[in-house]
Amino acid sequence: MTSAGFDVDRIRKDFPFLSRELPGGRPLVYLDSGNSSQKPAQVIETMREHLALHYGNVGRAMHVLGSESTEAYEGARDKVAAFVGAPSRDEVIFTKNASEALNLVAHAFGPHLWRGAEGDPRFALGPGDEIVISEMEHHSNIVPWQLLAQRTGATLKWFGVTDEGRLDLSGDVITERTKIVSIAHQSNVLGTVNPVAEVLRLARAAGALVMLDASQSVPHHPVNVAELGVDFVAFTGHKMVGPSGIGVLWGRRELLEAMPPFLGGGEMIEAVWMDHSTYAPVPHKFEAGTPPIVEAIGLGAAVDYLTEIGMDAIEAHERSLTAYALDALREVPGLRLIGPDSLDLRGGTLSFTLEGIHPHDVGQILDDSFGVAVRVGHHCARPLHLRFGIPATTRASFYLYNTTGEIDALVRGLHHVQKVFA
Amino acid sequence: MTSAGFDVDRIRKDFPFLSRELPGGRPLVYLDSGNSSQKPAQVIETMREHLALHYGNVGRAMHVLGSESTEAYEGARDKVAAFVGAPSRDEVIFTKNASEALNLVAHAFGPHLWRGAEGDPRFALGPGDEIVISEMEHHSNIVPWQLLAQRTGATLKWFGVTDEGRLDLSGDVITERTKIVSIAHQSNVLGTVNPVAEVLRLARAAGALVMLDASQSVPHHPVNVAELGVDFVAFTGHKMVGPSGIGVLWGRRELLEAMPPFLGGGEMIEAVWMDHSTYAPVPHKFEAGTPPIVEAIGLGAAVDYLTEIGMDAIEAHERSLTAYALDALREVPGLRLIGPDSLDLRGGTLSFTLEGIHPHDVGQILDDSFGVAVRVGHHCARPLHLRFGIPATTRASFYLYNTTGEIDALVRGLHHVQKVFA
Amino acid sequence: MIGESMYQELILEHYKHPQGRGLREPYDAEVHHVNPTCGDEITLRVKVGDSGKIEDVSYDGQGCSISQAAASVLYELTTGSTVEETLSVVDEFTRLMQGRGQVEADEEVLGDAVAFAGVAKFPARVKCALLSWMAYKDAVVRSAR
Amino acid sequence: MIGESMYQELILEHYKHPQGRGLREPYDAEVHHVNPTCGDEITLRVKVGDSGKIEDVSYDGQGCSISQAAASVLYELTTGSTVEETLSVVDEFTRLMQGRGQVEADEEVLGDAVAFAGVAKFPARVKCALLSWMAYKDAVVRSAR
Ligand SMILES: Cc1ncc(COP(=O)(O)O)c(C=O)c1O
Ligand SMILES: Cc1ncc(COP(=O)(O)O)c(C=O)c1O
Repeated sequence: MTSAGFDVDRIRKDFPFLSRELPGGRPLVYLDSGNSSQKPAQVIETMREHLALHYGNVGRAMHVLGSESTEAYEGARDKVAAFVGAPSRDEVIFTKNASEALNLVAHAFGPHLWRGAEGDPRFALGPGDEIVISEMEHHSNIVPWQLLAQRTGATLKWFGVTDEGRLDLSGDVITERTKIVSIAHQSNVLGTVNPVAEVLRLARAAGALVMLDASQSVPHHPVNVAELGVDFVAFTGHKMVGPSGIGVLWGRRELLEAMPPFLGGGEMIEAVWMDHSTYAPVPHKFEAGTPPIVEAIGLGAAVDYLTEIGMDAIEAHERSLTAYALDALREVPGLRLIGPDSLDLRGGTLSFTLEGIHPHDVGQILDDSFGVAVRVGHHCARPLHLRFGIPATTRASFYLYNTTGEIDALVRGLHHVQKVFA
Repeated sequence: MTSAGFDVDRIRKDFPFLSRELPGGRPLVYLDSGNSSQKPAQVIETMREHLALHYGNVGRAMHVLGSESTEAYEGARDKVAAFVGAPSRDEVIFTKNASEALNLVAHAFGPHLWRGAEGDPRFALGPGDEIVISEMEHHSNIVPWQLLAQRTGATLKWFGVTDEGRLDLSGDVITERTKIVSIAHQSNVLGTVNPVAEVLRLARAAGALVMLDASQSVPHHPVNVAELGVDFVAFTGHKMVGPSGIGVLWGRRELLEAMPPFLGGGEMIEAVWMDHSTYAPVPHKFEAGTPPIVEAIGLGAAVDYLTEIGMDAIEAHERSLTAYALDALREVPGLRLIGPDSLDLRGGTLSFTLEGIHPHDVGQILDDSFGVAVRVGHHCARPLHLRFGIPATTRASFYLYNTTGEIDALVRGLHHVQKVFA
Repeated sequence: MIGESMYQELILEHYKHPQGRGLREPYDAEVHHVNPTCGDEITLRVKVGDSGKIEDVSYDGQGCSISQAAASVLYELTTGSTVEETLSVVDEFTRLMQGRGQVEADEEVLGDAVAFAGVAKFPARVKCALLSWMAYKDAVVRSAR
Repeated sequence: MIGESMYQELILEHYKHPQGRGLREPYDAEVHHVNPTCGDEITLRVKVGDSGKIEDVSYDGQGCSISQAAASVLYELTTGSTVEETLSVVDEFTRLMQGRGQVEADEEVLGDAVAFAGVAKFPARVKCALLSWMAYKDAVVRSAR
């Protein structure tokens, strides 16, 4: 118990994977939720039941199953909108993951918009225009913008990262030519929570739009998109006790309406002729084809689950785990933490190196001998690792179902790793 | 029983939705599989078990759960590749649906390719170049090409449809300037199976690439992509007793390798620097971000299920249902079939109008009073309906779990509809 | 639909015997609305009297029984009421239709139009029901110019 | 991994006491291979004798224990064999590594290298194991030019 009403033992009963035993009767210690989270029975059962008894295609069907699916799918949109404080449910667009959400926004920019009368100048992008990201981004918030720069001739720029693992906002990275700034709300390697208000101020002064990659924040903190004041927010179901195959783009309605469509196809249209089409209002304009129906419904159940426990309580629990882990890891000889070593503005993601031992070996031995699942490598943030002059790190990341006992297991494991390779 | 070894009663036991009773003890008669199919317990249980006990992120994780997920996910790729006769498993790309697969290929074309040295001339598209589709396409095989034409200034052209609902290949629609031809393998409205070999011959003579929208053929017939000889094939999991949220693009390896990436992000890269990236080999180059893991695994189970029953047997069963239905519908006064009225080169999809009664009313009364689920409207093929001068049709579509008794229920329902609105 | 039929007797009644159908003179404004997704269309005219009361709503069009019956009910509910009163009925009807079956209908305000409550669960049909009502709202706005 | 450790005693042995490590003269070809996803790298030289037998494989590099041990095992398996023989070992090793744990290792051909069978289940580690072997194949091809 780490905060009033939060009972980790009760929560752990909801997660079937914890009932697994590894050979030798070892328990499974899952410290890789930053990569993808586990799912509670409530989510799994909601999906199973829908698939078995209530499945039909959404929107277009006019029969019992079709209307049950549509109700559940659109109901999930309501839940997600409420969960992140979206001013309107129609601002919630279902994608297949956070990466698609980021690509969707990147594809709204381009020179082709200058052609049509419908082009909104905020999305016009060409040579001389600038896109700003940061050195701590996940590849999914780097590559879409690189591709956009290649398509349009625009320039990609970025904020650096300090030795402490903080965003370095010094220098004039954002200029009058900046059209879009896209940064992580919380780093998936450092755990750093970025100062959104400050970035927003700089961007607004330059007249640029702001996108937040909230893949690592929405699962772990109460997040209110309206209070944040940004223009776009991307996050992903599989990291927030929801299923794979579902992500979310939230955007200001007025901007979503001004954007050209991205994927074309069924459901995103109003009317189609052979030579032209008109498009459905948001959110459907951005949901081409049969959407991830059961996945959205599963995400709705995930949001219900998290809400019932309370995001404040989850945040507090993870905070106490992080404090415990920071203390414990400090005791491991040769361990170098990459990222803030205090609780200040950071989440429960701890990346580190062990002197003389390759992270691949650390991760594999932890798994092999202790059933401790961590992630090793560059965690889809290679530029950040280059910045710190290391090819890879070992990362432990926590979620609501983790315990201090599991952090003890990690530390025991690390000592063993050091013995194996001594 | 409609063919040796095919036992529809046994098959029906696999589908939990058939256990549902509508108010008044009426059975649910599902004749809307062309829209989306129902799922057998085998698929649902595979997904449930994976979500509960074996879930982890794929590719990047090096622990028990990660490797179990990766094995199952990549195993699903093997199954799908074998199911459609792909020469290589690496030619199978998982998307979120057929629409994404079609958009992915459309986005490979463009003028931006002329800039870089890496641009392959087969994908260079600009003013004067031509894209060819047909008037019987689903919106998902129309709008992506309209958007491509808008982005590039290329011209969109199309084959017409004959009064009998056949592709009209007369005229010189394909020319030397045609770069890509994309048509449906089987129409989702008419049921027509198109003459792929002939289209291919015309396209090859012009040096154009050929894409097949096989969303309505792969679920219902044995399909072998190598034998078809085309370049790209799109299909979708939810129409082939698989889950929502998963689709497939198959493409010739050599072409997939020549194409630029589409969505950017984690997993589709080889190495990332802030200012440029190199990309992973296919198929991963086209799978940005966390893929629909459990959905792919569910599709693998669906493919196993269909394979065990046998696609030949399924095709034969549907053929006999179609013969029965064609006969039965002929007896309904005022019914006009839109599409081929013989069994020749057609699948089990029957669209029709009832004189003086709007299809919306037909569909709703069938559902209301008889629990018969059909689809009404333009079925995401508005241009085809414009071609026949009608705003909408009622469509019954069959699958392996349907029976002649259910077709009798449809016909009884249609008589009732005519009474209600008499 | 389970339990409650979308095709209330009342809807079929209005469909088979539409009230106020046909285009009439005089009128203050005429609009033409189309539902591009299903091809339903309506031409609708309004005549507002000096007292601020709706004197006539006349219309013609084609579509399914829901869209036809909705126009007929609209005619009955609007004629003889003040513009303001009718607009609050339109608002309530819109709220009901867009409530995805989660919204309780206010019978006081809606009268016969509550018969459409079952339609709200079918997003594809909501537009059918709303076609004439949106056209009416549009026409009233234009008539005031 | 369940049941069977990836870190076979033999792998750790090779990692801690690598065989043939270090760059030596003479050589016919030298290659430098990098695994961009994890930063592992290797420089590798081959010397082919007049008899068509591999006289020396020398190497240096950095990376995880799997990549280091794989280079050491490669050295042991190749030196003294004919080019042809070694290439068939490389092929078999590649087949095993890319088999996603579904492929049965041929101990006759692979010798000590079967210890890497457990690696095949981890796509991310397969490249570690293959790095030196691919470098070797490349170097042999170049030496023949
Ligand atoms: C012929 C055809 N093409 C494409 C699609 C689109 O498939 P999806 O909705 O899975 O993207 C469908 C089904 O909706 C279809 O019938
Ligand atoms: C910060 C961040 N951004 C984006 C992503 C991409 O999310 P997805 O894989 O769901 O597309 C991730 C996780 O992988 C992440 O941690």
